[in-house]
Amino acid sequence: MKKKNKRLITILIFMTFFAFGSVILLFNLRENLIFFYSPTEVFEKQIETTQMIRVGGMVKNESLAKKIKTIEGRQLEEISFVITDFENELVISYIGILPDLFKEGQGVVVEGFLKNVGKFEAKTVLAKHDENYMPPEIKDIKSIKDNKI
Amino acid sequence: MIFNLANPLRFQRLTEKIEPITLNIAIILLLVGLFFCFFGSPPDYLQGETVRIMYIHVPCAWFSLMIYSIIAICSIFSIVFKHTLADLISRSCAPIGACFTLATLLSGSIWGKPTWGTWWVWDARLTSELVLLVIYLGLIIINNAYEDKSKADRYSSILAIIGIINLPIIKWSVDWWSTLHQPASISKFSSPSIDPSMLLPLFIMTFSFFFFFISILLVRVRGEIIQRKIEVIRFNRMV
Amino acid sequence: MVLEIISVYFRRNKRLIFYNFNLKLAKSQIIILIGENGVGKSSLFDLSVGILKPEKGVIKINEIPINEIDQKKKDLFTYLPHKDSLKEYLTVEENLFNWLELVDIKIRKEKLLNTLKFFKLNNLKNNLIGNLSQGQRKKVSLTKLLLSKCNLWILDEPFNGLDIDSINKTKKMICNHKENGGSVLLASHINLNIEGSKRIFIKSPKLKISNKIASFDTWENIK
Amino acid sequence: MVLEIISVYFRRNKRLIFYNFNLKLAKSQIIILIGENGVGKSSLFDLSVGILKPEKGVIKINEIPINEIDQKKKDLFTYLPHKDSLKEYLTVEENLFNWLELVDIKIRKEKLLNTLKFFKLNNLKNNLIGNLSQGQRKKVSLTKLLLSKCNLWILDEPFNGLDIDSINKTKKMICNHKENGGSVLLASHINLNIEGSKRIFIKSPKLKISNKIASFDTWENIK
Amino acid sequence: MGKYKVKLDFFKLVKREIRIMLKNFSIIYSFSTFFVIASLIFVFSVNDISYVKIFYKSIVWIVLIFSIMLVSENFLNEDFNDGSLKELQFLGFSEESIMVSKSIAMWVMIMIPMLFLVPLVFVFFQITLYELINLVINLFLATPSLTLISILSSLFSVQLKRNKIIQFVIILPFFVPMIIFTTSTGTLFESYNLNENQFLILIGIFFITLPVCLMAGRLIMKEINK
Amino acid sequence: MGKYKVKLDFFKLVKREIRIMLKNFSIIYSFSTFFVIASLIFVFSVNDISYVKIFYKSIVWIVLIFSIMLVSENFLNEDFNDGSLKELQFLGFSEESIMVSKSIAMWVMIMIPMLFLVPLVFVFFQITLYELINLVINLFLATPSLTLISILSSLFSVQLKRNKIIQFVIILPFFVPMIIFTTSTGTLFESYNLNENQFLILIGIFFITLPVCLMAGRLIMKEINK
Ligand code: HEM
Ligand SMILES: Nc1ncnc2c1ncn2[C@@H]1O[C@H](COP(=O)(O)OP(=O)(O)OP(=O)(O)O)[C@@H](O)[C@H]1O
Ligand SMILES: Nc1ncnc2c1ncn2[C@@H]1O[C@H](COP(=O)(O)OP(=O)(O)OP(=O)(O)O)[C@@H](O)[C@H]1O
Ligand SMILES: [Mg+2]
Ligand SMILES: [Mg+2]
Repeated sequence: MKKKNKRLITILIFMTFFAFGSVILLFNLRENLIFFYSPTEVFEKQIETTQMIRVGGMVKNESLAKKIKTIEGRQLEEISFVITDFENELVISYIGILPDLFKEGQGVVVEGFLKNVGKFEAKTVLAKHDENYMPPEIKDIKSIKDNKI
Repeated sequence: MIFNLANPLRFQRLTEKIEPITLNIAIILLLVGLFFCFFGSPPDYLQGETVRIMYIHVPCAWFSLMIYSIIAICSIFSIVFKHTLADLISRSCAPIGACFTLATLLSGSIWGKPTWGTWWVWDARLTSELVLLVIYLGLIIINNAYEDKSKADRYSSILAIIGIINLPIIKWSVDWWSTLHQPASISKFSSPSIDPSMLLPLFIMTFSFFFFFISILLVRVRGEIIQRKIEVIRFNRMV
Repeated sequence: MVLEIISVYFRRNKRLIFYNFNLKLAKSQIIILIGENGVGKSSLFDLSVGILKPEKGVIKINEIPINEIDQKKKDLFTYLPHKDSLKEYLTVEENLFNWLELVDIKIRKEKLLNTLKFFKLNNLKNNLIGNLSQGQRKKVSLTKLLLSKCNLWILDEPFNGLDIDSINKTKKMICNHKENGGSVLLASHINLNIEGSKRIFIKSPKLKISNKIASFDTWENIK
Repeated sequence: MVLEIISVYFRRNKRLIFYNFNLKLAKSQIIILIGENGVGKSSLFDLSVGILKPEKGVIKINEIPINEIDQKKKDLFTYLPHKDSLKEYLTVEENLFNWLELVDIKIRKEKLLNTLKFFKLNNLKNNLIGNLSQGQRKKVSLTKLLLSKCNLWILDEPFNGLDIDSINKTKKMICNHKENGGSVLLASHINLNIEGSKRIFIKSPKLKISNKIASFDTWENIK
Repeated sequence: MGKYKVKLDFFKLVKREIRIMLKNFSIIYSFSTFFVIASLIFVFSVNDISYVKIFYKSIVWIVLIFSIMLVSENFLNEDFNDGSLKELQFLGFSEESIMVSKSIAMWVMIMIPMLFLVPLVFVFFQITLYELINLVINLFLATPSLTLISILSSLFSVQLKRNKIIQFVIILPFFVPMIIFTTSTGTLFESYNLNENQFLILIGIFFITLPVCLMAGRLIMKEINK
Repeated sequence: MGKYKVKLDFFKLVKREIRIMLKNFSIIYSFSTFFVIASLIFVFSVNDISYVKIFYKSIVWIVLIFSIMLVSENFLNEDFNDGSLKELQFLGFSEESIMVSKSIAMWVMIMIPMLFLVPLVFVFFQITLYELINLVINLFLATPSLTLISILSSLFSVQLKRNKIIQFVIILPFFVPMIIFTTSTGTLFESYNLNENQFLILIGIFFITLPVCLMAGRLIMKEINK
């Protein structure tokens, strides 16, 4: 009987430990496990320019622009666009091939270096898409509806 | 009542009856499902044809989690009640689960290339899924490394129970932290954000996989039971 | 009763070892277990100290079931299993001091030296255990009995590897312990003449392999 | 002479073990070494097989000094030391096969099984050594004797941990070997009645501590 | 009084472990050498020191983990083989206290050489003092969990004599989160202020690993003598 | 004829070692998994595959050394503890052949999984084919010396436990030159042609370690049973 009580107490202590640990983790983990920052966070954090980071957000509508640049004698197409979290915006410049799913109004994650305030030089561009799946026809109907409203 | 059914011998007899039925269902569903996957469903408005990978990826991902949950529940059972059938089931489940996890990872990477633009990133969901695979591998290794099967069962149960921590992380990592992987489309509280025309093949495939899983599991468990029987007879043969 | 083993059922490695086994050890009694190799003597000791758990049945020490004993077990019995848990790279003295500290016995160095004299180990006290002969090593672990204050001694083949002189000394030690009200449970293959000791022959249970062998979970199907 | 130990001087760990020790083992002879624990029986065996080197003196097997033997020693003797060199994670069968290969004996599986029957180990053949009882384990290493084809057996306490039945079997085995012209050198603390065996009592050499103790390098100063 | 006794018992075990450890000096030795050599390998293999500087944390951690595993192997195996583990159990020490005492002893044994090794890291990787302090605090907070996990893992493999590597396979996935938290943040914000957030995470991890490892260890230890 | 017999004996020993090793086949399996996970740890901690690429050699080497150390410890300690080493000696196998057979067995045990792992390295770290071939040849040439050295060092540690005569034998540092040669040269001249110079150095090292290790091993083994 007594021994059983002892075990019960140990298990209870263990449970509290576990709960305590989980609470600590849940409150502190967000920062560390995050895959990318939003533009707002980038502005708040004051990240050094030598630091490779990832920034994610929506590609702002009608912000995509391309221009030809000459680097080391080769003609390369520099792509620039703006990503936004609807509070802050960040201008991204990128040389390379965009993923197929890259579209204005869609999510994107870019990886690279912060050049100066509001400017970002991307090394990689990853498309991030949302959880909606539908056939094109329905999409059209939906967007028509949205437009009406 | 449950323990009555859980008698290995009775279980074996039951499985002999069930197994052909489940296998047939699985095959029929698979054929129908494959038709719907490739011909009977529309392309996505954004991804186009690549969306069809979903019909493999998502069921595999669900089963990788579900099978682990089964193993975990059986492990708790085997630790608390020391029931042999629970051991047999978790032992038989581990390789199947590992296969599903591997399939998830592979199909995910294959899908990731056209959609995200990369095979692999270290975001929370993908990493934790990879950890799941490693845990599965650990379970398999333990199950085979010890000569003494009952010891192996005990140890792998312990490992499986520790590994439970990983499950909620896989499941909700997309909600807790910002990840590249998309948040839940179907398994969420509001209505699914996938069009019904795409949901249909997904569900057919899911059920097909489910029945496949059940029939493979039954075969494996039966094999295990027979093996143990042989062992008992071998060990108890008198001089 | 100092030790009671009541209708114990036990399997090891799927092999049947004990089928409804009973044993009682009273105060001031010596029980010598005798049996074939592999019949389960050492397993019985492990069961009695609670390292192994029987599948059925109860084991009581001082009338308390072993798995409900609350106080430290080290005050109840001294068990010398086959593996003597001596560290080869520590000296005799260090090993014994380590053990003494574990079982909460405080002793002065001179006392220990005196005790070591019983088995003529006193001038080996600074030798590493790894450099002792088999018999000397066995004597070191038997010295633990001289130091312990427990009532119940459980000894697994304590005479193995000892020379005749030391066997007699050990016998005397055991008899003394009995005289002082202690109880001893030991296994031995050597024909011992310890007065007042009770010998118990253990036989391995015969088993009928029924057709129902498959349901190996229940005892009913085994016998 | 099968084994000859001629005026051997040996110290171990700075302790004097043998001072001018002599021993002769003829063909068809059994010698049982008896002596206190730590007197040096096991050391003598190690000396005879050439693992330890005497400081002075010669050891000959079949008239050849041990350190000049050219052919493989495994054909000359079978030595069962205290540590039985069985791997705990291998089965009985695997362990024996490993040993057989080392000593260059080719045997069919059925033959091995038959041999295992002698000690009733046949249904343990697939058990891991680590899961055997002490006595069973000892029997496994004794089975090596049944398989070996050597003339000279050197056995360090072969009866330790065996039950009475097996002790008798082992005795018979040793007698048989002698009958067939083999020689056996063994150490045992158990009082054995093996006919035609010679017992040798080993005593530890007394040492006179002279004033010149400092120069303990020369044997002359010790005694 | 009961509590007082439990405490005493516990210290006794720790003392025993440390006493035995200190005799078996080769463990500390092999730990330190492995650590130094492994770090050296990194430094030498990359001719550009600036790269090494970026990764010094990962390097230190990985090397640490490996060496901890090397040591823990030793710790439990021996006790199992010579019957000491069994003795501790039948003397009535609870499995939890055995686990904890072993990991405390191991922790001490690892921290002592670490004190000498950390300045070495300082010189090797040419990091700043702040980074060093950060690293030391991190080590201090993370090693308890690491030792617990590694002791648990060697418990798993104690009966598998030759297949020692199995323990890594079993347990490395549990190290993975530790490593992510201890190393990756550092590379994300290489700021000059101490990173309390990270410390809190390590403490949180410790509070989770402690009960989990103890419970699992208890279960395994109960099984080990069967 | 005598020579022929010696050869046979020697193969027998190697076979014995490998058989014992392979008994638990999962060791190869675990080894491979271990390798993968250990590399993954690097990836985890560095968070960026392009950086990990810089270190692929160091990673491979560290994992290799670590596993060799782990395995060799086992290889000798166990044989010593259960008396097998003594048995081999009194059966008349020469100390050299014991050493060499053990290291060959170990080498095989390490090389077999390596063969499967090397393509993985190729994919994992995205190295070029030339680098890969270079790495493989390096591994091939360096591991014999490594296994010899590690077996010698575990012989020392066995001896150390028995009598504390040789307290501070520094054997592991012998690894260092090996590593420096194998890892640093590769990155110093990251050329696309195979690096014969380096290979020659490795072969040279092997011809030095072989006699040194065998002689030292013989001496220690003679001493070990005293
Ligand atoms: C290697 C890469 C990937 C891994 C390891 C992975 C893993 C997973 C896992 C474990 C789940 C199950 C989550 C749950 O049950 O809630 C899941 C669900 C899903 N994944 Fe992936 N995934 C990967 C790549 C992708 C990609 C590239 C896409 C699409 C662009 C994708 C789309 C989905 C969808 C739609 C679901 C269903 C979500 C729901 O449950 O509603 N995954 N994935
Ligand atoms: N490895 C060793 N190193 C140093 N000294 C040793 C070693 N082994 C034994 N000794 C010492 O050598 C002496 C002889 O030991 P040995 O093992 O030969 O005795 P024994 O006659 O076999 O005794 P027992 O009957 O106990 O087996 C003992 O005093 C012992 O302390
Ligand atoms: N660790 C183990 N795992 C599985 N089975 C074991 C283990 N140890 C012993 N056994 C088996 O249990 C049975 C009883 O062993 P035990 O050691 O109790 O015998 P014993 O009576 O002490 O024999 P001995 O006289 O040889 O010491 C034996 O048949 C043995 O094969
Ligand atoms: Mg026994
Ligand atoms: Mg002896």
